Amino acid sequence: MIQYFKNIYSAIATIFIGMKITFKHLFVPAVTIQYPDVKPKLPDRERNRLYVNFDDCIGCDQCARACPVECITVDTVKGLPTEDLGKTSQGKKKALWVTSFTIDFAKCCYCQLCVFPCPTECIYMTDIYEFSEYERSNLIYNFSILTPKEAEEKKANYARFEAEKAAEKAAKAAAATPPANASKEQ
Amino acid sequence: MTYDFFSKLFGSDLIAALIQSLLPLFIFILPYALFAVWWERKVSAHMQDRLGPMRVGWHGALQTIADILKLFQKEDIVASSIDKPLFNIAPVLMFVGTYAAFAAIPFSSVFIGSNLDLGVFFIVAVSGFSVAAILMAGWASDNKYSLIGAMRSAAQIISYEIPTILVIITIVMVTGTLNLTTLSEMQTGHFWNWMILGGPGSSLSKFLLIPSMILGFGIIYISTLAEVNRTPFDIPEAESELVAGYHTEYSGMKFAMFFLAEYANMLAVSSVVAALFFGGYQSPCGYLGNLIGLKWLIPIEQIFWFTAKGLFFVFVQMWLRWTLPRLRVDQLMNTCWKYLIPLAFVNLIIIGLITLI
Amino acid sequence: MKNIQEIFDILKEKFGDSILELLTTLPVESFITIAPKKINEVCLFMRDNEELKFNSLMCLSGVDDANGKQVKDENGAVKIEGSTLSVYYHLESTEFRHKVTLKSSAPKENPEVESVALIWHHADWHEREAWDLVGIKFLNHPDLRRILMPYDWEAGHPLQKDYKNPEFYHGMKVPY
Amino acid sequence: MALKTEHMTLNMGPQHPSTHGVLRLEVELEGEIIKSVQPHIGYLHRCFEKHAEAMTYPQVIPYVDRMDYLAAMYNEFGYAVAVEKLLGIQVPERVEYIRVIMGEFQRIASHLVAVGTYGLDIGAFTPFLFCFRDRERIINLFEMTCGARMLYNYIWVGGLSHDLHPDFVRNAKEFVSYFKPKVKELNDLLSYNRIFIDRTANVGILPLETAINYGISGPNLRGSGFEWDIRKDDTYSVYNKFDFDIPVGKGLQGTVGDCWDRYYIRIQEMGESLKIIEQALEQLPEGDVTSAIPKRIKPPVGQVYSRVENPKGELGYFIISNGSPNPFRVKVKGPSFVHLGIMNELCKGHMIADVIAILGSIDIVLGEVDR
Repeated sequence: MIQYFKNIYSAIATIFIGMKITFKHLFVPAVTIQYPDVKPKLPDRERNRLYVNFDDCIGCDQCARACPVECITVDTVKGLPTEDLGKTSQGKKKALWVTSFTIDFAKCCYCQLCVFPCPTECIYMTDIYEFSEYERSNLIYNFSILTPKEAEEKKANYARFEAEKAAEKAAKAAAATPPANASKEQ
Repeated sequence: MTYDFFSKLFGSDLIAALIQSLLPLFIFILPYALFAVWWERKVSAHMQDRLGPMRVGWHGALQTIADILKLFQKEDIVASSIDKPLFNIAPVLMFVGTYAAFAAIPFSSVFIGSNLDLGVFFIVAVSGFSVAAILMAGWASDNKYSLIGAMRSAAQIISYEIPTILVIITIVMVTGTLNLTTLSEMQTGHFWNWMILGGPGSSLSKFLLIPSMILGFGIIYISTLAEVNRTPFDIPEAESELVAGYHTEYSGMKFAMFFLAEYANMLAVSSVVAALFFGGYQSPCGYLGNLIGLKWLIPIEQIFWFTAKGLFFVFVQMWLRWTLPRLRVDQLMNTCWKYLIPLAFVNLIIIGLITLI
Repeated sequence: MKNIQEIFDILKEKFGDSILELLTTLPVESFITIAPKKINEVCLFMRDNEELKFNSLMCLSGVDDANGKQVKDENGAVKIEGSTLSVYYHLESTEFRHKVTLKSSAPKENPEVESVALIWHHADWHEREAWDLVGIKFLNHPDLRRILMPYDWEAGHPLQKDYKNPEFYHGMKVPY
Repeated sequence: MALKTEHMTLNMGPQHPSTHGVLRLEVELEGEIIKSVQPHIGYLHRCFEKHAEAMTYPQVIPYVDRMDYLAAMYNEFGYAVAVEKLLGIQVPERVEYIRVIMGEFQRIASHLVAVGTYGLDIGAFTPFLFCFRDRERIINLFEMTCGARMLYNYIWVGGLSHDLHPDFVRNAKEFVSYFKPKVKELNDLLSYNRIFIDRTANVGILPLETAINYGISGPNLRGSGFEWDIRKDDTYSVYNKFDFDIPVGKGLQGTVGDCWDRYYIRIQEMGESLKIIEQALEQLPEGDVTSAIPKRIKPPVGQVYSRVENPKGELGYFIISNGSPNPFRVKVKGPSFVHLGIMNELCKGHMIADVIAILGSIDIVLGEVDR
């Protein structure tokens, strides 16, 4: 019987304690913000959309190899010795044409593993987080500044150069060695 | 009174009756429901350190209207295996039960849908419609969650009607009337004439009644809370267990009907509690209209006080909802049969003895 | 507290030939190899023995050892033949605080290992997982079904090293 | 005449508000009483173990994050500890301290979600949002440190990706002093609420013998009254340098090992974690956090089973190396996976509403169950 009234008492008492707490919170200022109107201040290490400073990219493919989800694809073609490919901001000489450098943000897991191996620190994460798209294909970003046509041209150039070099080598080899051996080399 | 006015205006009893019956819906229940939904969201938000709706109108005041518009546009999804007629009737019946209860609620001394001598009894009776509606909805949905919700709900509402009625009986014993207008009129003057403080007069029995009345108020408030399926007694629609209980399968306007009925129900029971224990439409501290001699101001003031009291109890319901967890179905029955009903009986006997003095 | 050598000695004395060997040459972790058809008896003994009391199974893992030789079939797909599938049992005694690793290998063609699910209920789901992903059949398991993959997955057991993804599953393309 | 009755089968999930993810519980009911519960899992299976075999050791870490996504920091911690054991390397003291601080913050964050969603399961909405409000502050600390809010990739094999932010220590101390009164408020609002106690006490009682046999660990095992914590009993990192207690279930409101005990252990553990954080912040040594990161991670042939005390229980990594830069086999013993296996045992004879209460009290994350 005592337990009976104790139950009633404890129920009522704890309900009132709870109600007191919630009532107090009616007058506590809200912790939420009005998102699109007010934006949160992001810390300086924020890890959101990747950005590639393409001027500095030397096409070393380290980021693509570090990526656990294979969202980065880098295609390169060697530059001709006669061409000037420019320098990175740190003064490194480039040797490769980066014909395409795409990041598929639909796959990207924002793990930052690609950022650390980069020798020229040209790939880094920015604090832009609003980049949703209606089409999945729009999430594939191409950072290369070469147009497809230019890229084709570079590829063709290098292929031609290779071919010429091979031909030259073959010719040299043919000139230096007896014909019997030359045919074997081919 | 308004009925007479309209019947004179149109010269037809039928039109007058129609207008009379539609008036509370359009001038009171719909605006109230719109307000209450917004208010609940605001109350819950601020209790949880949030802001709640902020975009539509001032502090999101028009949010509910936007929601209603959205619900109007929604596709009415009807599963293939449901029992169509019952499925369609249920939300309507649910609303009818709630709406009919408003007929006997006195908003002020001049504005009451129907001044029934059996007012309280009528309200208790018609609110029983909702049980049928919930059972229909649960059964017709052909969904196990709905069915379980409906069974729980039927058991719950029927059980909790007993303590409600027992408490109403105590009031009837003291006042000798079931007419809510008469009840309200008895509690006129100042707040010490309210039933919660023993009713009018200053005899010894008034003071003896006070503890019993407070107990009675507690019991009726808890059990009406259970009757309208609010937390901590919202197990018929317990969203973490039964998804949405009996209205799982409803969408669009039919869902809105249930929703509207829930909020209207909250006000209905709050109003009944206010009318029984807190003087109904009576002001706690005299009328401004009396003071400055404008008699026509009094009914308006009365409506104000009535609404204020009703909304206060609705607020308490919301407050409880955002504070408490939910009971389990057997505990719910325990609360009713082991605690509320015995206490209500004891209360009934004590009040009976006091009234004999 | 007993070290793995002492535990091995106790087991060897009791079960003799069923306890195959103790491998301590690997860094970090040593293990005792046990015949697959006797593992349940050994485990029951280890749980109930007063000196050992391995009342807790920490982990049970199925592994495709891929130690056979690679064979190309007529379609050019690589198959590994003659290898074994192993189950590793990591046991612990919460009373004596000692731990031990057991290993039990079965040939891949007929990977049958006795179940320990009735000794430690913990093993129930882990064995189902080992069956699902690695394809080890646990004899006398109360309910050996797939657990992580769909119940009607027909393309084999994904954690086998020569597993090939099917093209379609119920008309849906599998590789995205 | 005997009445013929039929059991009703109720499918809870895969889409259900309180299955904490995509879990299907096949519940067999007699009225409201449960006859059996059969969990069906795998809806979130992402082939973690298969993926891991195709990746180098550092590349596995982002995948590890995604198992128990509410305690990602601790998953990395466990993985790093395991691979370091396999490699046999020592990490600098500062790294260990920072790992412990992060791990304990993560424990608080994970327990806040557990406690909050438990309240939500029982029907109390407000404590849920209070918990998320506080968790937000912890997440802000993590965001400040490594830039991500949920899936950190912060703890690496041999070190950390970044050193602490210069403001971190100050903010962390601020959080500790902010959070202490909040625990009390949460207790008043939820833990000691009579309705909450009625719903959880004497429900889903897990006896100790059963718990050990089922491999239960972490707060659930301690809730059954067994003082067992891998941080103390099989210590790793620098946990032996801190002074903290292991709360155990005492059956304060009902029987030892009921839902309320399991719930309350989590509340108490948050306090213990705060203690550890305070001590670690005091003792935090100086040093370089990236110095011990190996250039190429290529462990010797061998295997290791290493376990840590994840917020949810014993998180074990079984890694076999065949000497290549990719792990030969990574098997994860996730506490959630193990704990879910006991549902049937706990639920029998209870009511539908109790399934939710029990499921919430064992605190599972489906990302880890299905991996």
